[in-house]
Amino acid sequence: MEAKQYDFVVIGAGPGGYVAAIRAAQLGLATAVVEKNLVGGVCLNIGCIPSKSLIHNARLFAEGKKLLEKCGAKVDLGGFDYAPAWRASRLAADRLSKGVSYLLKKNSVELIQGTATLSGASGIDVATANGSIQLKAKAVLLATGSRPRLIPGFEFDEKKILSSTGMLMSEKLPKRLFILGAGAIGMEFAYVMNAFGVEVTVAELLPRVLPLEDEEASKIVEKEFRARGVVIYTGAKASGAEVADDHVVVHLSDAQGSPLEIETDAALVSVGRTTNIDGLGLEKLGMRIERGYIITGEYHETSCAGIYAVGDITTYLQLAHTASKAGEIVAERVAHLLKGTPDPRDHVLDRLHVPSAVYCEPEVASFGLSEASAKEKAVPYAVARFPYRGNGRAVAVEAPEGQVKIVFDPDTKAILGASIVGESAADTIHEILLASKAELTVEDVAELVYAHPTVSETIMEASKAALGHAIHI
Amino acid sequence: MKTDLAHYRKEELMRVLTIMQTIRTFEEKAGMMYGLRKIGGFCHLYTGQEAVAAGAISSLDLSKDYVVTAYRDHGHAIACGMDPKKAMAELFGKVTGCSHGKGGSMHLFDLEHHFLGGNGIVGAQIPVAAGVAFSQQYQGTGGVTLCFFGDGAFHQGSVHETFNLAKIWNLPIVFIIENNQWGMGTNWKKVSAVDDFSATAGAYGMKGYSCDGLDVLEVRTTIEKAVAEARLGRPSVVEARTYRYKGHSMSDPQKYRTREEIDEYRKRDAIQAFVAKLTGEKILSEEEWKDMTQRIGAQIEEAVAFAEESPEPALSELYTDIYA
Amino acid sequence: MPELTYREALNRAMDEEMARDEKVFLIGEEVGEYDGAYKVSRGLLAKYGPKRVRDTPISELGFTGLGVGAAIAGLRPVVEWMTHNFALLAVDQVVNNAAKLRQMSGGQISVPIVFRGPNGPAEFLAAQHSQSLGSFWIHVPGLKVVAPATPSDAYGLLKSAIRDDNPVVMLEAELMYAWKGEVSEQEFLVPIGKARIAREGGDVTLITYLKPIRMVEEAADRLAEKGVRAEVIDLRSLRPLDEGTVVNSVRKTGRCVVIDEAWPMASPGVTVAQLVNSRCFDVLDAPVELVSGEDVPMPYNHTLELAAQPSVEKVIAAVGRVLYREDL
Amino acid sequence: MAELLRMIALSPTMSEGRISKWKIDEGTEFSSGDVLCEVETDKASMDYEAPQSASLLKILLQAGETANVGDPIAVIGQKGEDYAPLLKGIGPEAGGAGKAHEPERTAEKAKQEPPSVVAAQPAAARAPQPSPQPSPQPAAEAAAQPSPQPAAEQAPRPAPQAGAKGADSLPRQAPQAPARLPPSSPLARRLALEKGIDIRLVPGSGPGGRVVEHDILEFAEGTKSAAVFSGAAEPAQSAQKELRQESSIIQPSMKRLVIARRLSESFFTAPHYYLKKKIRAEALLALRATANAARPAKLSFNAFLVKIVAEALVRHPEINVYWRGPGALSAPGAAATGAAPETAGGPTPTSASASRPVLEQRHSIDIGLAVALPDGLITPVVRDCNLKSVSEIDAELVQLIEKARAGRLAPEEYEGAGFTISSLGSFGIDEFTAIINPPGSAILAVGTIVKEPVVDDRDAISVAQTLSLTLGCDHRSIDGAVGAVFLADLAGMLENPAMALV
Repeated sequence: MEAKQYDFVVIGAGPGGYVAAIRAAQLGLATAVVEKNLVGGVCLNIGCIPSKSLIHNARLFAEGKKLLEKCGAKVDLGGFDYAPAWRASRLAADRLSKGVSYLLKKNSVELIQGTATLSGASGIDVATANGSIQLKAKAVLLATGSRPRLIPGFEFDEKKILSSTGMLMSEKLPKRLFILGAGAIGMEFAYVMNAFGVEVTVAELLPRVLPLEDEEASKIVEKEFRARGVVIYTGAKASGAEVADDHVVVHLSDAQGSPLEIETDAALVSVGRTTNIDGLGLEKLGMRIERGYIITGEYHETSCAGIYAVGDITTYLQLAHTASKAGEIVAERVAHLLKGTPDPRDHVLDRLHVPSAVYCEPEVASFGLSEASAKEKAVPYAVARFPYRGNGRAVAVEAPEGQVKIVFDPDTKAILGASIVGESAADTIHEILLASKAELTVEDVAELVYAHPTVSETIMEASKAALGHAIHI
Repeated sequence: MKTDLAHYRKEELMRVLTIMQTIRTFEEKAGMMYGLRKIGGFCHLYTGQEAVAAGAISSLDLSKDYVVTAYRDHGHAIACGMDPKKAMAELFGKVTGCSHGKGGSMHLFDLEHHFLGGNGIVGAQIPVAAGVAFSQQYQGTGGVTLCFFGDGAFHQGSVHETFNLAKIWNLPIVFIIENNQWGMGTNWKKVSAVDDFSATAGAYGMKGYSCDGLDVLEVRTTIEKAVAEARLGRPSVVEARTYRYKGHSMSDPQKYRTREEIDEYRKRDAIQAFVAKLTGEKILSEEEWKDMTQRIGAQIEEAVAFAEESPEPALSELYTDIYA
Repeated sequence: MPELTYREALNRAMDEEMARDEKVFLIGEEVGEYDGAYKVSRGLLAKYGPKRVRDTPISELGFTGLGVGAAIAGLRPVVEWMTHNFALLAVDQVVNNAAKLRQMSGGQISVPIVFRGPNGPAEFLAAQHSQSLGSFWIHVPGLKVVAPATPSDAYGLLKSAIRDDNPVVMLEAELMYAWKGEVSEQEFLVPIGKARIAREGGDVTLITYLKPIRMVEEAADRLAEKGVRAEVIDLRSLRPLDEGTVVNSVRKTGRCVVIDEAWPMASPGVTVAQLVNSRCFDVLDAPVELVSGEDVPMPYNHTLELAAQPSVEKVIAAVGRVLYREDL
Repeated sequence: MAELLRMIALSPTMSEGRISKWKIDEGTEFSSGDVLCEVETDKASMDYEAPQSASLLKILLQAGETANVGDPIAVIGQKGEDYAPLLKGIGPEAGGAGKAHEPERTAEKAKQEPPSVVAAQPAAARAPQPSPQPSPQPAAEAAAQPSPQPAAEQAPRPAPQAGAKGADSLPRQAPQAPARLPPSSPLARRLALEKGIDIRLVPGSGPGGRVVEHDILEFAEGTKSAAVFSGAAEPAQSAQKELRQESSIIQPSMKRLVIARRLSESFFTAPHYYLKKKIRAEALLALRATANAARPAKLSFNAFLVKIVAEALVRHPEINVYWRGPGALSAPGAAATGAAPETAGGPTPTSASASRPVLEQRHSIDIGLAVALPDGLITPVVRDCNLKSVSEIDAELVQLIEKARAGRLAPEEYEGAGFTISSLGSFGIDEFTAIINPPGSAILAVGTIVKEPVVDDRDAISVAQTLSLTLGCDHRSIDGAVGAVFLADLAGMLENPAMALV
């Protein structure tokens, strides 16, 4: 069969792939995207989007209940059913996935449902429901993403031992839930489940929850979670789980090494993610891969010329927005090479200016250098903090737990990084991110007039604190 | 030295023949690809000399033995077991090549198969090979190193220095001089003080062997003997008299020798002779030989297709693989 | 801290590394029975035996190449060249093999080897034995080149070199072997690629490596008497070069004199000068001055021999030129 | 396994070859290495050796025909094989015609249609930044150039280091008279830029007159002036060689340049008109004498003059104004003839003056008094003269003038006069006109006091001490009649100082 010729073939229609495909099509490239599963990838279907829906409803539920009780109402949870909240999350995912399909179509990106294997520098074999087809491309983008990591002793059955996918797809709440891994995913589910009244136990191997975030932020989150009744073991090693008919027993050893047995109804394993690179034929192409991650150079090109990679399969942070940005850059680069459109030379994905966020309550968001990494790299730095307690808005909305922490250069006052924990952290992080990217200093931020009362004022106050003259503390 | 075919099992004979024919087919294809400009630079073909690499290397235990050679290295690489795909891709300069396209024809390496290259400076690999043997001795691996070089390299000072070192430390090494009779465009007789290189071994207290490099079994039995000695700490020198059919490299117009001379040697072609012997002894049938050539032909075609379809190295590869 | 000679420091480094790792061995002319032509390997043969301290015939090409072969086949050779002058016989093995095998094999092969020996002029040794040849080695990507100027650095850099998975060429100097200096009793490494600020100052940066360090420090003392505070940088590693330390210093002082025993063309000194020109252009108040060996083969006569080398006076005069001070 | 035999490159530079002769016929078996045909290349006639053993099944390119490297010239394979499928797409003209249909095997095809993004780009365009660019010119070509003069010496050097100001002022359009920067160190250029010093004015003390760091520092401190060093830089013997010189160039000082620029700006943008009035000075002189009678230190004439002008200004605020044009160079309060008030980036227009002119009404009476110094003019300012006594004004003037002579006036001491008095009386000048000193709208030029015959009210001629006043006004802010009323009032008060009290 004659191979179909394209300028640009994208493998994987997640946030990296579909953005790249649309951008490429906008730039006039004949583009196809190959997807073996659902358009939109993990983020839209079994990740960020449905989980945000659940978090939203969980928050309404918990806060509504709290308010009613505070105002003396007797709250009877009889007849409570999780299913409508769950259906809302599926509806959101479904809607957005359809939206992406529509966008692909609108931009004349050909969507090919099937599993792709690279047969050479420019050939792609796709196994579809109707047999195998061959594609030819002048450039290829790998954006195949990742899946939950499996660890021995906790093999997913998606009934009692769940991955994040299984968790998102289950229509019913367990009575008790054990969560292995207190990273962003684990803590978000811990929040949702706790809010809906599930008895939650979290175990983390490292000495603190959210180990990738700032240490102080971890502490605040951990304290809040404990206050809500979540049981947390840090420094805990899990050795395995025994699955019985109606329960699961998880074997742990705590920070002191004493063995623990935890009986639960279901266990969620969220200990990181594994890259989806098997079966793509990469070894045969001589591609540089280290510890499962594809090594990329300028413009996200792999060691194989003309083959690019973005997203979770690369060494960048595993975040939807990094993948999307990198995908855009690749599309622009390929269009530049093939069509002479402007080179995205200035659109680099600057690792220091990528925000990450955890959407539990309180929210956590950060970017750039943390205090720990500044210390480790021996970068001259100073730290300024401002607690939410000193912020009128935060107090008014009963969210006084939180803080803004800015890492800055003591000489130039340049902003090196920031970490926010508390109300609206994932939104407010962007103003200080923008300031840092635009090379504004804490002095500039401190000088800005902020609307009062807003949570954003915490950033201004932290900047003033950096200069030694915060007002409200 | 006449060798009894009965000495070897059929599978072993077929293995040796397969190596020879694979090298031949690979080299013929490489020549074509060079003509089609798929391969650039210096490309030294091994056509005509297959019996030496095949006979010598097939006698090794490559779980512990090593092979080191010069720039006419395709044959040795294949004899050591390098995948022809990786070799061809390297010739094409592709990222899938054994050296990610950074070595090219002269610098094939395959650490997994104990093939340590692929050296482009005449005679420079000789002390390196002694070092590999030194390491084998030092670590007590029981391994032997085969060091291949040509009649041209023999006149380098490194030969003297290394012969001496090999003997004073009794390194487990066999030096194999592939005398293809032409050092680039210079006939060996014109530049050599001896008419048998193996004669020089005696001057270093080593044993010297000479064998007909066009007779694969003679090469094989000679090297077997030399390797066995080397394992006991007795290095030796072997001259295998052979002939190359093609120019020194692909850009050689070969004005220095006559077509008649080449044709004369082609009549004594090592592969044809071996096939004739095997068929004569009823070890190999016409049918089997045809199957083998077809199978190898297809394999090399596949190698070319693989090389053709493989990606170029990205520019970022410029800075990799230089420092550990 | 105990004082060791440069020679003893090198010896201690090799001794410790050989004790630590069976794969480390020393090979070269006179390294065993003779205890080393300059006694650097004193006692090692007795301690480790002839298998690991290997006397060679006078075959620089042969034993250098043999070292390379041993390195690619799993050992960690320390190859002693009686001097770098003789290593010219082995340049092919260092340049074409040691530096290239990793890249030519697409990263399959590593070449963990150290080549070391005295380099540069001593006294009364005439043209063939007085050459500073760092230029030859720094030119070659794939090699690392170190040049310790103190016993402590000699110890720490040699240990780092032996543990490095790349070929490392180490420059020493005959006249330095007897230099004394403090070396911590505690085991330590000096990282390759990191320069040492031998003295801080704000008026002019003096950059050097290896033996001239003492002469440069003397010049700095004399300059201090005249109110000039010179910063002295001892490069320690020539490849990779610690660009940051050099650039930061010159950005501070705006003036730079490079002192290098090697001949002036294509030398470590001009490489550093070029680095300063390209990275510090906007802060320079005067062109970078190079005080190099004179561009002549070394004569035997002592007066001429001294005149052919950098000296305190030459350094001070160069500093005068970059400071526009005729009184220096 | 039949296959196409293709034209190969038989020399490194061959791109096409012509078959001069087939050595074997169709149907013939051949062995690897046999000569199949002779090919004429760009260099010579070469043998085309069989790459492998097979049979010649079909000749596609006949003797005499030419094919590109990569084009099929024959079909080879085992006897009796069906090779028809191989010929599909190869035109009747055989040979060369086949090439366009053969997917990406031929060199030609590879050139036309890159299989991947890589080949689509010339190597140079994709070069990574860290690698130094190889010289684009082949060495041989470069060597063939007879004039290896470095380009830098031929072209006038653009001088980005001199900053926007310096670069703009260089006549880049006029190569016949290139205004070259003096040799200077990069550090010196950067410092000059930072300090707003035109490096061309700084004499260099380095080799070949190179301007170096300490030259800039000294220049900025004012301890090094152009005059001193322009003399020093020129060797004495050159003066002897040329006894008579038509003219010589003196590099003006920074202060001189500022004076020149600001006064030109004032004179050429503000429409000046002049009003003259001669007054009698006896009463004023008598007043001064009376006041000084009991004082050890004498009050100066100027102090009285300033005080009375101040009083006149209090009565005529319409004179104490400034016409601030769009993009006016002077920031509020900036001096006219101060020494180098500019900063590196050049003066910044205020927001008020950004688009249209405005009239600034001043509410303080700040009077400048022009003082001549050897290297230029400076105008120390006495602030709030209306609130100060004559003796206070005098004390202040003494101090300011002393500082001015020592070159130690601070900008706030010479910037921002709303009205200026310039007196050349001490030089015996009768009368003169002066140029308005922004940010003022008027300047009073005061001549010397002379004795002259006057006709009094009773038509009697007597000897009187007179003084000529010339008021220069900016017509944009002060109309003639307004100026006239002011001058008349001022004259009245000077002739009869008592009037100033009522």
